[in-house]
Amino acid sequence: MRYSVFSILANGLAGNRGWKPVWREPEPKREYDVVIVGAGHGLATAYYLAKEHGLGNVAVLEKGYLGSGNIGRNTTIVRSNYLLPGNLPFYELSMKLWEGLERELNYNAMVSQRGVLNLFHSDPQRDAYARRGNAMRLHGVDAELLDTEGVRRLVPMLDFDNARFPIRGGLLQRRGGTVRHDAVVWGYGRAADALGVDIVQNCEVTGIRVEQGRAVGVETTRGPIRAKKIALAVAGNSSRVAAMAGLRLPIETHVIQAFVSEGIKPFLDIVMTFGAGHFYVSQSDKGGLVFGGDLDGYNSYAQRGNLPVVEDVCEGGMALLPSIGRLRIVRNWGGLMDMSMDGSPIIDRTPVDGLYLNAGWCYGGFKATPASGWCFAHLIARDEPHPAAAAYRLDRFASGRVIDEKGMGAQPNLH
Amino acid sequence: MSAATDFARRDAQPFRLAAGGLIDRSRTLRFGFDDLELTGFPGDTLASALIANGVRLVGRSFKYHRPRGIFCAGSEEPNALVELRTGARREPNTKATTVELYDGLVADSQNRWPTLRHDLLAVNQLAAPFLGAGFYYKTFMWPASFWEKLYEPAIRRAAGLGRAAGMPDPDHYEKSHAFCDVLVIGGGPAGLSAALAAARAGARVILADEDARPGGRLLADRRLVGGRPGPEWVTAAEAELATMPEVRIMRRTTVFGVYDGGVHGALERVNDHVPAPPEHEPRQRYWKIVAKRAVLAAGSIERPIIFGGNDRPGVMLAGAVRAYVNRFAAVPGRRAVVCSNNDEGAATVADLAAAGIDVVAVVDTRHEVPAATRDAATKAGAILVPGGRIIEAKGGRSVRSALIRSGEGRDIHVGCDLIAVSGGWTPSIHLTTHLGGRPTWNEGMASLLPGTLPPGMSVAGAAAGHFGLASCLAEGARAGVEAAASLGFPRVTAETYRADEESVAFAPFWYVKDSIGKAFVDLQNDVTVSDVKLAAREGFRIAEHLKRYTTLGMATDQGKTGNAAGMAVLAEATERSIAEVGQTTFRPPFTPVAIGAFAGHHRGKDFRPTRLAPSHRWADERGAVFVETGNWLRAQWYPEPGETDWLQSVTREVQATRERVGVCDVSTLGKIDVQGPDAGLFLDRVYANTFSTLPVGKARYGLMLREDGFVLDDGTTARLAEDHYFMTTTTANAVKVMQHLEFCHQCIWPELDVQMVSVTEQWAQFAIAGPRARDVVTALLDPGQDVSNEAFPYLAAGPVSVCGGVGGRLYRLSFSGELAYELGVPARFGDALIRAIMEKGAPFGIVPYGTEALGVMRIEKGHPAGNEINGQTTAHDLGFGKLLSTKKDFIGRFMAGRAALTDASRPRLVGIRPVDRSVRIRAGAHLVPRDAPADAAHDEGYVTSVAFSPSLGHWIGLGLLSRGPERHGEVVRAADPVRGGDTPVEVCPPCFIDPEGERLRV
Amino acid sequence: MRIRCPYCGERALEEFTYRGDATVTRPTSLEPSVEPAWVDYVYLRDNPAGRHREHWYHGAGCHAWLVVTRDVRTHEIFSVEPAAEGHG
Amino acid sequence: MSDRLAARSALHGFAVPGRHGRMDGAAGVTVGERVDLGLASVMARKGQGTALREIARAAYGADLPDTPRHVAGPEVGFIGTGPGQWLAVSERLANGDLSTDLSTKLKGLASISDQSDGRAVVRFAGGRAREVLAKGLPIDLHPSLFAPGGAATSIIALMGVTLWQVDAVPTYDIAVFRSLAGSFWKWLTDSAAEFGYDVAPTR
Ligand SMILES: Cc1cc2nc3c(=O)[nH]c(=O)nc-3n(C[C@H](O)[C@H](O)[C@H](O)COP(=O)(O)OP(=O)(O)OC[C@H]3O[C@@H](n4cnc5c(N)ncnc54)[C@H](O)[C@@H]3O)c2cc1C
Ligand SMILES: NC(=O)c1ccc[n+]([C@@H]2O[C@H](COP(=O)([O-])OP(=O)(O)OC[C@H]3O[C@@H](n4cnc5c(N)ncnc54)[C@H](O)[C@@H]3O)[C@@H](O)[C@H]2O)c1
Ligand SMILES: Cc1cc2nc3c(=O)[nH]c(=O)nc-3n(C[C@H](O)[C@H](O)[C@H](O)COP(=O)(O)O)c2cc1C
Ligand SMILES: [Zn+2]
Repeated sequence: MRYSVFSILANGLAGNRGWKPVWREPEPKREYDVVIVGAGHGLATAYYLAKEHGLGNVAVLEKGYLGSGNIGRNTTIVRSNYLLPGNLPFYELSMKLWEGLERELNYNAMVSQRGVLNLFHSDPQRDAYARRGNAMRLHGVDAELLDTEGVRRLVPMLDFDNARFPIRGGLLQRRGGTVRHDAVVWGYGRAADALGVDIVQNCEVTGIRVEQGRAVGVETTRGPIRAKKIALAVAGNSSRVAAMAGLRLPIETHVIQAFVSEGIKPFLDIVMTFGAGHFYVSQSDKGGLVFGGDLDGYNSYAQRGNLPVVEDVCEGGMALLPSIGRLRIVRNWGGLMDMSMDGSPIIDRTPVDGLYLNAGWCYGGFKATPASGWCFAHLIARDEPHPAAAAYRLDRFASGRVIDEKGMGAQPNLH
Repeated sequence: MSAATDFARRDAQPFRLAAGGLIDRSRTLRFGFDDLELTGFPGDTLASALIANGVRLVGRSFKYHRPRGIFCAGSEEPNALVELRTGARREPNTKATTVELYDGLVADSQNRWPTLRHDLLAVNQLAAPFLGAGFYYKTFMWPASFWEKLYEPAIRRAAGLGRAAGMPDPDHYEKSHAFCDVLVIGGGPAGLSAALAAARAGARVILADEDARPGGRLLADRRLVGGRPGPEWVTAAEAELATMPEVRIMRRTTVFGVYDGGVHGALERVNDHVPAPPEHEPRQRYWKIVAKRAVLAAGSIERPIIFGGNDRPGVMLAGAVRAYVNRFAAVPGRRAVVCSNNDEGAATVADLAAAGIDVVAVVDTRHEVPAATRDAATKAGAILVPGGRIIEAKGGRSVRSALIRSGEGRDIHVGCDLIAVSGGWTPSIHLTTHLGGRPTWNEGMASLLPGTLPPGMSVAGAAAGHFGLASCLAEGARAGVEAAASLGFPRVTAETYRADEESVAFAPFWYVKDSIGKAFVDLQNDVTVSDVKLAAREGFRIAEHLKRYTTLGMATDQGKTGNAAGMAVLAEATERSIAEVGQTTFRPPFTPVAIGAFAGHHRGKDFRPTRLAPSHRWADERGAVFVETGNWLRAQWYPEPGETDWLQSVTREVQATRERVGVCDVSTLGKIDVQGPDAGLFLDRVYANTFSTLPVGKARYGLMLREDGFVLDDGTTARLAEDHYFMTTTTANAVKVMQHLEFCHQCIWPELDVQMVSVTEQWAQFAIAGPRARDVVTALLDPGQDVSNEAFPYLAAGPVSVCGGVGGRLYRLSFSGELAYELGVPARFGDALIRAIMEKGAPFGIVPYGTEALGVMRIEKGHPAGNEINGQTTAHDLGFGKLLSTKKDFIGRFMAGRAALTDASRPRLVGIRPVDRSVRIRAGAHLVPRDAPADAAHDEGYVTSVAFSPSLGHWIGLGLLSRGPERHGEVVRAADPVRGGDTPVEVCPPCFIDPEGERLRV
Repeated sequence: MRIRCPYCGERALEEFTYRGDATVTRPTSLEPSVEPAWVDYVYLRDNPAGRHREHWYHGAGCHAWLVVTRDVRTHEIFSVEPAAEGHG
Repeated sequence: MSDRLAARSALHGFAVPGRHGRMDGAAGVTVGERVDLGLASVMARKGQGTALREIARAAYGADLPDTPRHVAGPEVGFIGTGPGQWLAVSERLANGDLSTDLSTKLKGLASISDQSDGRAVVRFAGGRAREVLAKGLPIDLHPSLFAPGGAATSIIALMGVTLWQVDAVPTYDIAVFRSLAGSFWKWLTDSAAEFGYDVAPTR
C-alpha cells in the first residue's frame, strides 16, 4: 500500500486497523535465479535487480532479522568526501541515490543533509584535507575548506580556547548528513518485497554447493536452495561464508562500537569528526547524541567491545565538546566490520563461477548501501562491473593497485 | 485529597508521616522544584521529598506531553525525569528517584511549554490517532528539500526531553582501578549475605550498591531477619563488613557493565549528593573493577499491570509505594486502590493502612485471593475485588478515580488519588547478558532467568528468581561461600538465616484488554498497547523489530519496567508464546553513565600527555610559537620584535641560516640504539639499502619499506662501533618503527643476535646549519677536536667533548642543504646547550629556527617528508628507486617489485614553481594539464608541500605528478578549487637549491 | 580483556597492541614464482570465527611480541607465548 | 674553552616544594624527584644469559631477576623490564658513569644504553600512595602481591612508566620518560590533591 499523509489520516480515523504488513514472510522456494546472502546491501541489491534488471525470481537470505547486521547498528553517516579516484565516483553515485531514495521507495528514510564536517588541527592535516576537497571538486562533488572562524560559525560550542589540539579548520561537505538506518532496511525490504523478491529471515547459509567450479546452491538452516547465481553481502561474516566455497579473503573481522546518549533538545545540527582523536558525532532526530570512534582493534566476532575504546571515544568527545560531560550514555553496542586490507570494498566476481562477492566495507558501508546495491545488481545481472565500482576488484591486492585512503598498508585494524 | 495537587499550600511536607522512616528529621533541607520552594530531610530522595510535599505532577511525556508523576523508587524510573541543578551543572533527564536530597537542591520539570501545569503541546494528544508507531516513516517525503527545512526541525524540537547545559562541565572526573577476589553486585539481603560469607572465608571482597546505603528491599519493606527489623540487620551486616580489612563497601556505585577478563565497569557518584564537589574532589569516579569472581545480587524490578490511563500521576508501583511509606515516611496519596496479581498485595495494603492511608479497594487479578490479602483488605476496610482489573485511571494532572471491573464484569468507580499496582517482579539479569549470554524464559515465573553466565559470575537472590527473603539470604550466603571456595579459600559454612513468613505466589497478568483510553507500555517513550498491536499488524513481529519500530524500551530507562509487558502484548497480538517472541538485547550501561566520567582526567589540555623538547623552556622564554606534532610541542618559529606575520619570521630564519648559521632542536626525532654482532645484518633486512658496509664513524640515509612494498619511514643511521648503530626515525613514526623493528626481530629473525632500545629521550640534539656552522661547533667543542672538512667530512659521526667535558656526539648531517652538524648531549644538558649555542653562535649571527623554516629548507632541497611519505607512495615515486638493494632480501623488497608499484604513470615526485612568480601555490592543489579542464579525467597528481623560498624569492612546491620526472620543464596547472586558486606552474626537479650538494660538503 | 603476559603477568588490554594472524609465515624465496605465497602472507587471512592464533605486542610492558590463542567469539584466551622462544 | 654546561633535572620548574592540594590534616602522600641517578638499559646478548648473570653477580653483587622485580646490589640495582632486559639503577654511579661501568664490565655479554637522562624518576610515598596510583596504574598493588622489591613496566594515564616499590610505607620510585615529566607531574598531583601532598625539595 502507498504511504502518504492521506493514508495516515484515513487509517488514523479508521482506528489504524487498515495497515498491511510491510513485507511477506514467505517460505523459501527450492530454487531461485539469484540468491543473495545477507539483508543489508543485499536488500538494495535485490531491489535494483528486480527494478532495474527485471530479475524477479530473487531471494534474500538473512540469518537473523532484517537489519540485524551493520545496516541496523551503524551511526548513519552518509557522505561522499573521499580522496581516491577508485572511491569518489562510487560514493557520489550513492549520494545521488540517497537524494532521491525516499520518493523512489515511498518510504521516509529521513535523509538529512545537515552537512558533514571533518575537523583538522595541523597544517599537514589541512594540506591533506585540501587535497581531498580538491579531489572531490574535480569529481563534481561539493566540498568547502573552512578555517577556524568558519568552523566556529557552524559549531560555536566546540572547545576553541583550551584545546590540547587547537581546531584549525575543517573540510565541509554540505550534502553529507545522516539517514535513519532502520528506515533504510524497511524501505528497501518493503519495496523489494513488493517487486516479488522473497525476503527470508532466520535463514542462515551454512554451506555453498559448488559443482565443477560453479556455485549452484546454498545449504541453509531452512533447507537447501538452488540458484543460478549466488551473491554474498555478509559483511563481518564474509570470510566464513566465502570459506564455504573454499575462498580466502583479504579481510579481517573487527568490532567497532557505537554509543547513544540520553535524548536532549536540539544541540548539534551537523555531523562532525575530530581530527586529533577518535570521535565523531551527530544528533539523532530522537534527540540522542549518536557517536563513535575507533575499532577495538583485534579480530572479533562478538558484537560488543571493551572499555579502552569507550574511554578513548569519550575523551575525544570531551576534548571537542566540554559541555557534554554531564550527558549520559544510555546504550553502547558493537557491530562486525569486514575490514579489508586496504580499507576499501570489494564488488567483484570470485574464482568460483556464479559466486559474487560484496564485502570489505569496513566501518563505512552504510552510506554505500544504495550504490552498492545498484552496482552489485549490475554486476550480477550483466556479469560485468559497473563503471562506478570498477576499481573494487578482488585481484587488486595481488597486483598492488590497492585503494588505500589512509595509507596504512595491509593492516586492517589501522584503516 | 485535593491537597495532593494543591500547589498553593505551603505548610511543611503535608504528606510526611509523623514518625518512622530512615530519614533524619533533625535537619531540614530546603529545595526548589520549578517555582515551588519546598523542604525535606536528609535520607530523602528528590522523589520522596516531592511526594512528602504533595507534588505529584513532575514532568510531561515525550510524544503526547501527558502529565507524568513518580512511578518507581529506584533507578528503573521511566517517568520522573527532571533537569537537576542549573547553569553549567544542569543535568537533563535526571531520575528524581535516584537523586539524594541536599540543601539548596534546584530541579526543573522538562518537556513542557510554557509551564508544567499548562503545557500547550499537550494538543499532540488530539492528533494521537495519526501519531501512531512509525508514522513519520510514512510521510514528510515531499518535497525533499522540506525535510531539513521544515519537518526535521519540528520533529527534533519536539524530541529529546531535557536541555543540555551548553557550557563546559565545571566539575572533574576520575578513573580508578580496583582488584578483588569476589565482587558482589548489589547490597540487598542476598548481596550482604554473599559478601559476609565470602569475606569470612578471607577473600578480598568488594560490595557495590548503587543506592546511598545497602539494604535493598529490606529498607523498603517491613520485614524481619532473625527477628530483627530489616534495616537493623542491614546495619549490623554493614558493621561486620566494616571491621574486615579486605572488604570494601562501595556505596552510590553502580556496576554498569561486564567486560572481558573479569573487568567490571562501575560508576561511583562521589559527590552527586552535595550541591557541588568539595575542592580537589571529583564529581564522579569511573572504576574498572577486576574481579576473579562476581556474585550478581542485583535484585528484581517490579512490573506494572497496564491499563487505561496507567500513566497518570498517582499510579505507582506497589513496591515503590511501600518504599516511600516505610523508608521515607512519605505518603504518595491519601485514598489508595491496590491492584496486584500476587501475594505481596497483602503487604502493600497493610503498610498503607499502617500509615493511616485509606485503602478504598483491593483489586486482585486472581479469582483465588489468598487469605492474607483478604484479611488485610478487611482490616483496612477496603472493598476486595477478586479476579478484577482496573480498566481506567481517571483524572487530569493526577489520578482522581479508578474504574474497576470485577471478575463478574461489574464496574465499580472509586475515588482515589493513588493506585498501587504490581504485576510481579522481573529478576535484574541485565549484567548476565553483557558478554553475550542468552537468558532463558521460565514459564512458571513468567520471567527471563539468567542463562549462560559471564565466566566467574554467579547469581543470587531475586536476580536469580529467588523471591523469598529467607531464600535470598540463604542463596546469597551460598553464593558467597562458593565464590570464595572456588578460589581456594576455606569453605566456611553458610550462615542460616530466619526471616518472617511470606508468600511469593503470583499469576501472570500483563495488561487489561478492555482498558479505556491510552494504556502505556513504555511510559517514557509514550508507547501504548495499541502501538504494539499496530506494529504487529504491520509485520514488525520480531521483538527487535517491535522495539525499533515503536521505540519500546529505547528510552533512558531502557524499558526496565515496560519491556516484559511489551513482549507479552506482542505475543498475544501475534498468537505466539512469550518464549517464542523472545526478548531484546540488554546492553551496557545498566543505568546511564556520564560521558565526562569515562574521560576522567583526559580533557582540555590533559586530553593527551604533552611531550616537551629539551629546549622548550628556553624557546618559551624567547617567545617561540609552538606547534603540536603528535604529542610533542615544537617551536614553529621564533618571532622577533616588530615581525607581524609568521612568513616574515620564517623567511628571516631561513635567510639567516643560509647566509650565516641557524640552530634547531631536533631532539624529537626517534632515536634507537641497535646493538649486537648481527646489528648490521639486521639493518640490512629492515632497511631497503645496505648498512652492514657502513664504516664505523659514518652515517647514512636509510629508507624503510612496509612489507607491502610502500615506504614506511626514513632517517639517518650512524655506526658508532662495530656492533653499535644509532638509528634515527621521523618524529611521527618513532613508536611505529620501534614496534616494527621488534616485530622483525622477534617474529621473523629471532636467530639474529641484535638488541634494540629507544634512546629518544636520552639525547638532546640540535641541528646547527649554515656557512658558519663549523665556526659555531668549533667554539662549542672543547679544544683539540678537529672538525675540519678533512678530519670530519660530510656524513662523519662520532663522540665529542662539549663545553667543558660534557660527553656528546657529533654528526655531520644536513637536512637544510647547508654545511651542517647535529650535536647531541645527554638531555639534562639540553637546556644549557641551546643557551651555549646561542651564546657561542652570536658572533657568527646565529638564529634559532623552528619547524617552519626547517620545512622551507627541506622543500628547497627537495627532501620528501611526512606529506610525501604518506603511506601511499613507493620508493620509485619518491625518486629513491635506486636505493632499493638487489643484493639482499629486505622488508618489502618482493612486493615493491610489483609492476603497479613501479609503473611510470604513477604520480612521482617533482618540483613545482609558479609560472607567474608572484603567485602563491598551495599544498593540496591538484595538477592538471595546462589546457585541460580541472576535472577527474585530467587529475594527474597534486601538490604535496609548498614553501615561500627566500632564496628564490617566490613560492615553490613539491608534488606528485603522473610521469613527473619525464615532464621537467612542462607547464601544468595547480587547481585549488576549495581555495579558489588555479594557476599555471612549471614542473622542475625537486631540488631547487645547490642540486650538486656542494654547500653541505664544504 | 586481560592478557597474561608470560613475563609481566596478567595485564590490561590498554598495554597491548594488536597485529593480527600469527599463522602466516614470511616466504624466504624472492623467486617471481613464489608471488602467490607473498600475496598470501601479506593480504590473505583465514579470519576464522573461533580459535585464532594472533600476534600481540606488549608495547607498554616488556616489549615482547606474543602469540595469543583466543576464541574471537568469546575472547576466551587459551594460551599466550612469546613469539620468539626465550627471546633476548 | 667554556665553563661546563649546567645540568637541569627533568622536573625542574614543575615540582614546587611545600604542601599542596587538600590542606587540612596530614598530607596523604609525599612526592619528590630523584636526580643524578645512573640509569641504563641492559640487554643480554644472544645465548649469553648465564654468563651475564654470573659476571653481573660477581661485579655488582646482584642477581639479575628473571621476573619484573627490583634486585638491589650494594651499588647497583637491576629491575627486570623484559625477557633478557633490565633497567640498571644506581645512586653511587651517577648519570652516565653507570652505563660506562656496565659497558666495560659486561662487554660482549650485554648491550648497554645510557638512560639516565631519558627518564624522570619520582619518589612517591605515603599512606594514600596506593589509592593515588590506582587512579592511573592498571596493576594490583595489594601488599600481598606487590611488596618491596616488586616492579612493573606499565602505563599510567597514557604515559609509559617503570615503577618499583622501595619499602612498605609504601614508597615507590616511578620512572617516566623525560619529555613527559610535566604531564606526569600534572596527573600525579591532580590525583593526589584530594589527600593533600607534600613536595620534597629536590636534592
Ligand atoms: C557501530 C558502527 C558504526 C558505523 N557507522 C557508519 C557510518 O556512520 N556510516 C557508514 O557509511 N557506515 C557505517 N558503518 C558501516 C556500515 O554499517 C556497514 O559497512 C554496512 O552496513 C555494511 O552493510 P552490509 O550489507 O555489507 O552488512 P550488514 O548490514 O551487516 O549485512 C550483512 C548481513 O548478512 C547476514 N549474514 C551473515 N552471515 C550470514 C549467513 N551465513 N547466512 C545468512 N545471512 C548472513 C548478517 O546477519 C547481516 O544481516 C558502521 C558500522 C558499525 C558497526
Ligand atoms: N515477595 C515477592 O514476590 C518478592 C519478589 C522479589 C523480591 N522480593 C524481595 O526483594 C528482596 C530481594 O533481595 P535481593 O538482595 O535479591 O535484591 P534487593 O532488591 O533487595 O537488592 C538489590 C540491590 O542491588 C542494588 N543494585 C541493583 N543493580 C545494581 C548494579 N548494577 N550495581 C550496583 N547495585 C545494584 C540495588 O540498589 C539494591 O540495593 C528480598 O527481600 C525479597 O523478599 C520479594
Ligand atoms: C542511529 C542509532 C540510534 C540509536 N538510538 C538509540 C536510542 O535512542 N535508544 C536506545 O536504546 N538504543 C538506540 N540505538 C541502539 C539500538 O538500541 C541497538 O543497540 C543497536 O541497534 C544494536 O542492536 P543490538 O544492541 O540489539 O545488538 C540506536 C542505534 C542506532 C544505530
Ligand atoms: Zn610483558
